Amino acid sequence: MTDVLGIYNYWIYVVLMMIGLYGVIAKPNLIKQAIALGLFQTGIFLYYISMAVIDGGTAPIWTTIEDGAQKFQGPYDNPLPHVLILTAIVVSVSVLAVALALIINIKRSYGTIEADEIERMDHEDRLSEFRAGQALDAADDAEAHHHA
Amino acid sequence: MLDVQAHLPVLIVTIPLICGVLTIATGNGWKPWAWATAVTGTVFWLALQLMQQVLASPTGMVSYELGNWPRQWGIEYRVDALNAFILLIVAGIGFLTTIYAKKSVEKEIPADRHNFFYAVWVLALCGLLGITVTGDAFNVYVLLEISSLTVYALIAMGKDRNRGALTASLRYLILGSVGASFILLGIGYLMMITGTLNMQDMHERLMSVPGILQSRTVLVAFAFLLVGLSMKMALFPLHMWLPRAYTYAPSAVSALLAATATKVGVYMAFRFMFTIFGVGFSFVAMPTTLILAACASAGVLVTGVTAIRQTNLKRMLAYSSVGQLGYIVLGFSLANVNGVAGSVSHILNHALMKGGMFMALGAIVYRLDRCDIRSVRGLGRKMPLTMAAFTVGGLGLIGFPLTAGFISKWYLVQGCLDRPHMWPLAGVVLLGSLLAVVYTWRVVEAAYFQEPDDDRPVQEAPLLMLLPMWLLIGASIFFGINATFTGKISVTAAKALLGVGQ
Amino acid sequence: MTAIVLIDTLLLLLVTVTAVAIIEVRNLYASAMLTSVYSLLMALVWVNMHSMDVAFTEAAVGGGISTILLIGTLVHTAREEKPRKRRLDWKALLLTGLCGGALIYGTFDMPRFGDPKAPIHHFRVPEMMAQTVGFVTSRAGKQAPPEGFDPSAYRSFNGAVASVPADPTDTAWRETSILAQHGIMLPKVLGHASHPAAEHTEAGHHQHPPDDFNGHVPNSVTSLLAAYRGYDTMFETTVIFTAGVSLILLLRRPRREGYLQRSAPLADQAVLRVVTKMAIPFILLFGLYVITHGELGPGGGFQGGVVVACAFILFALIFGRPALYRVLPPPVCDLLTGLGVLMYSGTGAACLLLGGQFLDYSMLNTLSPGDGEALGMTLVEYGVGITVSMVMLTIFNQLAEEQSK
Amino acid sequence: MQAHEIVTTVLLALGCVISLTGSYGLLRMPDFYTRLHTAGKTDSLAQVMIFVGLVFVTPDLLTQLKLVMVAMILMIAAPTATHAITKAAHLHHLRPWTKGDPGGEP
Repeated sequence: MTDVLGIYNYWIYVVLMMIGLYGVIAKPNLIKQAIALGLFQTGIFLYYISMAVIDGGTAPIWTTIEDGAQKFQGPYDNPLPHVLILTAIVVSVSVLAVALALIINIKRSYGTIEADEIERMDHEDRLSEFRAGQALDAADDAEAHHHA
Repeated sequence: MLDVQAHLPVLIVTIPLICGVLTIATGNGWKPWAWATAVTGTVFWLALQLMQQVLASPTGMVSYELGNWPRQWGIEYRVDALNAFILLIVAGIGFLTTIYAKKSVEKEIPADRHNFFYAVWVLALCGLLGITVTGDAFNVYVLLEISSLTVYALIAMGKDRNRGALTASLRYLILGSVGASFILLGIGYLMMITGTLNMQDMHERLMSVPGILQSRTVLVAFAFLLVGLSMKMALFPLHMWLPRAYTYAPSAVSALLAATATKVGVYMAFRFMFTIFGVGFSFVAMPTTLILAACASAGVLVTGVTAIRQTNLKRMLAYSSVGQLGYIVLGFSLANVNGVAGSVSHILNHALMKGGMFMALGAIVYRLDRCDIRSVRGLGRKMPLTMAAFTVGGLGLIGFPLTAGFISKWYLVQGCLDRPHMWPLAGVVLLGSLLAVVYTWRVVEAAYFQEPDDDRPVQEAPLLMLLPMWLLIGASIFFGINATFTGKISVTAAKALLGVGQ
Repeated sequence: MTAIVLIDTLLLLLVTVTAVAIIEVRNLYASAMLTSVYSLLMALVWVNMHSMDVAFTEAAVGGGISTILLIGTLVHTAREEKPRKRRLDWKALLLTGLCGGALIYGTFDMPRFGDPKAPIHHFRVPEMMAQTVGFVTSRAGKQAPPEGFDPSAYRSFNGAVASVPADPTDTAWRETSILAQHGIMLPKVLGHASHPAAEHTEAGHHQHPPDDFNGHVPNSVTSLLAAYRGYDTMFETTVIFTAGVSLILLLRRPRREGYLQRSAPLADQAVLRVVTKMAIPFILLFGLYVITHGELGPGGGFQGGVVVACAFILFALIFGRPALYRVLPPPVCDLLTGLGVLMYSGTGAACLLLGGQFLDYSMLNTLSPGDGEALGMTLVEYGVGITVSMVMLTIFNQLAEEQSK
Repeated sequence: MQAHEIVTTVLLALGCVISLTGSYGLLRMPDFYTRLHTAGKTDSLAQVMIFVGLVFVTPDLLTQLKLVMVAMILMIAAPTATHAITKAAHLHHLRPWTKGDPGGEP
């Protein structure tokens, strides 16, 4: 029982991450993808914070000051992963903000935020570019033929 | 007052950081550009100084402990021949593309936000430089995110010319974030098992604690780092984001990215695989050589064929970049001196050639507003200098003798032959060159042997574009004729990475 | 089997259910609100794992700002996902399954949850903390330890090290540590030459005072964040700054169109107006408190900055953005975003100019280096606070500008 | 068990029960307004009870003060939020449920 629970945190983080990853891959809605990316990253945060826990530990803040002396009531949880994750949370919200800005721009110029529709429109853009070139090529050929 | 020499590694990152932030206060017009040029110029000078310092140092490396904390506790900057070399490339290309950017940015970016654009531009360089100097695994992740976020924004700035820039940027954002998260996860697994974040310290731990290298945790960490890094450096088949991003980004941004961003990704792979895990684990205990060589060769061939089919020249060069990256990866996957040296020198050579070629395309876009294969017809006479630069760059991609590309491919082929049973890879290198001949020839043919569609007079590109373009192309010829410097540095770096005696 | 594991188990089950709901629910507003719920649950998980600073950040960022940003985006993109026939993507499921399987495979060789023998608990961090745990202070500054005080026992951390000698170059303590008695190999046994601090001194660097930060910084998360890994945090601030600038680049409308479009939609709601007027000073005060007291308890520049930004956002929501722009014109806001980063990097540069390494705060006060370090960390936290609050506000403004087109 | 602990237990238990009824109401009520009614009312009361209950078992004065302040802020913030939400619904012409509409009967 203890063994299973001892590693449970590490498993649940994998589950959370994979739920996020599934959303990123499988959901065609761009906002859903952005949200799922957030879930995916939170999974990693859970892993890091789980790493910091120590049996019977408390928050790594040296508690009260008594008679001018700080009192230590360790063991304390490891503060290093907390620091790293603070940084990572900031990064993830920055990424989210930029993603949302891009999505708004996409909505402005495509009129939709569904990846498959956008993909189709992009494809049409490229196809029309390609066809225009082809038509010009054909015209050139005809002209060359005419001259000959 | 300030001893610049003693603080070079940190100045090279913090100067662009501070000055990049200050860029938003420079107002409008030419001022942000002039400021950015001055900053990147200073950084280039610092990179040169640092290179000299590293070469002169008896230990072959320079270490800087930030905040004066012992390196095992705080963050360390550690520069050896390899970093100094990559720094020099990034700083140099950054400087030249900044000069180049003036004209194309004036044309492609709304005038009221040039200060913000250059701020992001300089910060992107800051992030790339930071990744290259740091010796701390988590610091790599933070800086990676700075460089990625700025690059997403820069790519999206092509939105006014083609809306595809937005989807390209978002796709890169999602793939890039997943890749970066994998890297973060890999670092987390490593930290869990080693208890430290300093790369050197991690390596010592991995080498000294019995049984640690056989643990499943280290294995998974390695796998996830490998996948994450491959996404970041656009190794085939994880390159999906790259062609679009390069195609739709503003011209100056394409030139900057093609020459620096993926190169820094490769550098990270060097650091993680050689410095942290060590050659013994990465390439002997794991089937990494096989996996990477297979991906790289497939990449060289598939993207070569795809590049031939493209009508948009920027997209063609983008696919070619994935292929060239295949050469770089192929080189270091061999894990012998010649292969790694070829890989390191190809980082420089490809940066020079691709940077120059993207600049040439940018000049064409600047004059003609498009860059498909039809638009270059007859341009050989109308824009002789630009097209000549493009052609010489193309020769470099092929690996024509007397160009820099020849030198690195020479090393690569030798590396393939040095490794038993790996000689077919030499064939891949040669076949890739053949494909490069085809796609370069299409452009050359159109430019020099076909009549233009119309007789509209076209001016040669402005001097501010030609100058950096030809500096890059000129350098690629110079390093093709005189390979002493690059050869020496890349062999030194390769030996240091492989842990072989000097 | 401790309480932490039990509560943890339950909370994480809830979190998982919420995550599935976020992905599967079709209404995007519901998804955004569930994201907020998810973040709050996550914050509880962090608290349960004693990670107060992270919990605070998660609550402020995930529960607060990101929800505002998401809803701000949803207002002018889409309300619902497009309905589709096939709900389950097998290929994605297979890929994620493989990926997850690999990750779980990697956990088998890990130390169990909360294992005090895990390398991370006894390798570098305890050494570092043995230095951070400062000497006694009073308001007057550094003081001699009280009578009969044993510094070696005092500086032990986590029981990992029974006693650390005052002299950092003495490494004999490794053999006598509690961990050694548990049969855990310490670096020395593994052939490591010496204690990092000693190695550091041998390399010609000066030592930081053993009573680091002069006891001003009981929150060791802050001391790690702003001092040991201060360089990371500087770039974290830069990341935020970059996000703000990117949003300006991507979303700001050309200046000729002007900033002001629509007056406040909610200003005529008496209840809201009154409560907002009452609440804003308190929110601001709380935000400033969090920024300035980051070294004493949970919180710091980032969390406080977000709270301050929330006060401004509330103001803009109720009284309209024109009113906000009168209080804080966009150009000023832009410059302030940069100011925070400059304050941070400027502190680093000042240390450099005073003759130390970059971000070596002890240079700021040569008489009492510990106080100098505390001062540097405070300055840096203010910098983070300024940048974060202004960037969050900028992001909100840009998203809202789009909305009132 | 001492007197203040008994007080705390009673208050916490009451708070939890009220919270639960609120949640049940949220599921049971027929339309938006009535649901918000149960959620808003019970939440502010339940939360205040829990906070006040905690005050009695907290050792130091500073934390007690903080708890009281949080409770007071909640007393103001929760009803305002409920008000804002209902007002928004009203402004968007969401019609309240009346007897005879579908969804009313259990």
